[in-house]
Amino acid sequence: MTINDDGFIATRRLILQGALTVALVGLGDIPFGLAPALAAANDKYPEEAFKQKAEADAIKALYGRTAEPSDKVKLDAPEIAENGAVVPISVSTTLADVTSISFLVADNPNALAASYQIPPGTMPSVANRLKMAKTSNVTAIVEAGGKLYSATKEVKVTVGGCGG
Amino acid sequence: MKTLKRNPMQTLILVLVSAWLIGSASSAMAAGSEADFKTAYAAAEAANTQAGVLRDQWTTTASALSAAKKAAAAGDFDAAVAHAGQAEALAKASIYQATSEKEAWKNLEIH
Amino acid sequence: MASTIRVRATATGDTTEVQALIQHPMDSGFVKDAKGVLIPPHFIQQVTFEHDGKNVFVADWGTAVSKDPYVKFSFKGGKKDDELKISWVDNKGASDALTAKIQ
Amino acid sequence: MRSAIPLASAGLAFRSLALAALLGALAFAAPGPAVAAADTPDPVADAAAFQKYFTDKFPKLKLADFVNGPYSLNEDMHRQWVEKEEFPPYDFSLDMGKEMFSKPFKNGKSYADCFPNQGIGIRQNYPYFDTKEGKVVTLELALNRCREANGEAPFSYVKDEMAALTAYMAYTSRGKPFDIKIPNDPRALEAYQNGKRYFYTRRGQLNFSCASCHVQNPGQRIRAEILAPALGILNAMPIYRSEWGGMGTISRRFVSCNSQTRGVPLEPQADEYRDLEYYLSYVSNGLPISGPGARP
Repeated sequence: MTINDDGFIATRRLILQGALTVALVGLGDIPFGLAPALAAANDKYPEEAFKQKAEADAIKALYGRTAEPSDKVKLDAPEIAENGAVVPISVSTTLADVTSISFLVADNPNALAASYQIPPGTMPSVANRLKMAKTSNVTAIVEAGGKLYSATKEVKVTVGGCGG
Repeated sequence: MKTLKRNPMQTLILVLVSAWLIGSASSAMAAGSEADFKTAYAAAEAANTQAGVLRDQWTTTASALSAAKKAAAAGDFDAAVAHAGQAEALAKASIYQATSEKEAWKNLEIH
Repeated sequence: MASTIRVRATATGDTTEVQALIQHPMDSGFVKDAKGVLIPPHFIQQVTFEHDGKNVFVADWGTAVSKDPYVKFSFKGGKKDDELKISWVDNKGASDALTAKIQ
Repeated sequence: MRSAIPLASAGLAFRSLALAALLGALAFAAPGPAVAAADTPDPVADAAAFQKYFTDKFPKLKLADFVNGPYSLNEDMHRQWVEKEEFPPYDFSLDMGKEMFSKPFKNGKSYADCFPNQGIGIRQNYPYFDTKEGKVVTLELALNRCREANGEAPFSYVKDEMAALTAYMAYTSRGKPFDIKIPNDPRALEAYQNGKRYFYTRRGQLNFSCASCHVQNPGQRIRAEILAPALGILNAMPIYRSEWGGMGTISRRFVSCNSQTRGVPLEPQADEYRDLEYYLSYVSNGLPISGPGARP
């Protein structure tokens, strides 16, 4: 997987941001439980990650590392989407210290669909409605304790009706 | 429950009739000229209007008519005449459908 | 003009479940209109949920979130009649905010 | 030598016509219901037979389940529907409708003055046969007539304003059973019969009738969509369709169904559509109103 130009710059900027946040936290008086993970804790909109086409690049741009599948991440998505425009997808997990949850649709024009920041005290489960261009794998990523866990499910999508 | 023998038979007739119509419409094609286009288009439009009276026009007839008009406007009368012939055939098939359904609809009725 | 944000926040015990539905076209920029012209991207990028002065949930959205977007989550520490402040901003800089009471 | 003009387009039309007709014959040659054309229509017997056909076809379903269309026939779809209904996308249209319904016209009157019981909880009685006019009057038509009678411009039958008004009026009738009456007037019986004939008549190049899909194949898939049963098919109207990303009135649904079978749609609220709505509502008498609804 070649890291294209903007992918490389994105990661470098990511690390800078991460360093900045860590530094700030040290100064700030808000007692953060643990040093915030690279990108997730800061409030800035992860512009780069949403621009990536491929799923792996998006995950890299967002978290700076790869995820390992885990049965502790429970992804709930339909087998056949009633309509690609409104696909109800939700995820919940029993993992502890969850700081971020993201949804990726591999075959969408841009893989990253949504990413949620989960501050301490918020339950690690999210439900939302996503758009899917066509049949594709849907992946939920959970960032817990600074590591990434994932679950993937295929959702079939086709056009409805008997055609024009 | 009576099996629906009539329905596929009736659809088969629909296919044969429209095949015959398209065949006759296309074989009458000589090298297309504006006059030929005008007559072919007029015939197609008349048939489609008749289908309108029977409240059963097809969207594909309308698109064939507009394709004919566009081709004629571009001066390509061969294609224009061909499209007009196609539109006439589709319009006639829709007329056949409307008239045959006057009674055939009862086949599906729930009793 | 009525707010574009509909929210239901119900506290049971010390857990508050929050559901939000926001009125927004969420145009991805990949769809063509009736005349075949691409509709430019116009979608909510970030939604912030604030309780007691701190963020309890932040949603970062891309172009694959459905029209009139919906999200559900829950958090600990909220109780009846607390205030929950919701605000969103989209890629054109438009925004809206609403302060709701936890039921 | 046959004329050399390559009639690809004519050939294409012929092939697609034949293919479509064949498709029509094969896919929908499932055994239809019994045939016995009664001379004078008997709506009461029709409605009983209509409801029996569907309860026999889906023995597990209660009568009221049919108002949820495809969601009562497929478990995966049902789950997606339940999740959507938690906070349904038609919520905005419902609020807009409620607001519009109470806002007086320029002349100070409002919709409440045009309808019995101020327009609240009456949707289940529409459409009704107007003996003065000798025609069927649908809720959408009555709303526009109310606007025109009060000097306001009528709304489009297929756009959001009409959907919002009918969504609110349907909401105020939720749970009330359809109660469509056919007065003792030969014109009413004829309107009912016209609606029935339209429902069963094949149209469009794909040669389907409403019955081909909603009587012969409910619960089957047509590409991604599960076909709804005809029984109770209007109970959830108006509907927010994910397909449209917006609200749709009964008029919009009839128009889009016609064009899907490559038939040219009639103008909204044409007599045939009003009679069709009359027939479809009558045979669903007794089933609860569940509008506004969400659909694929």
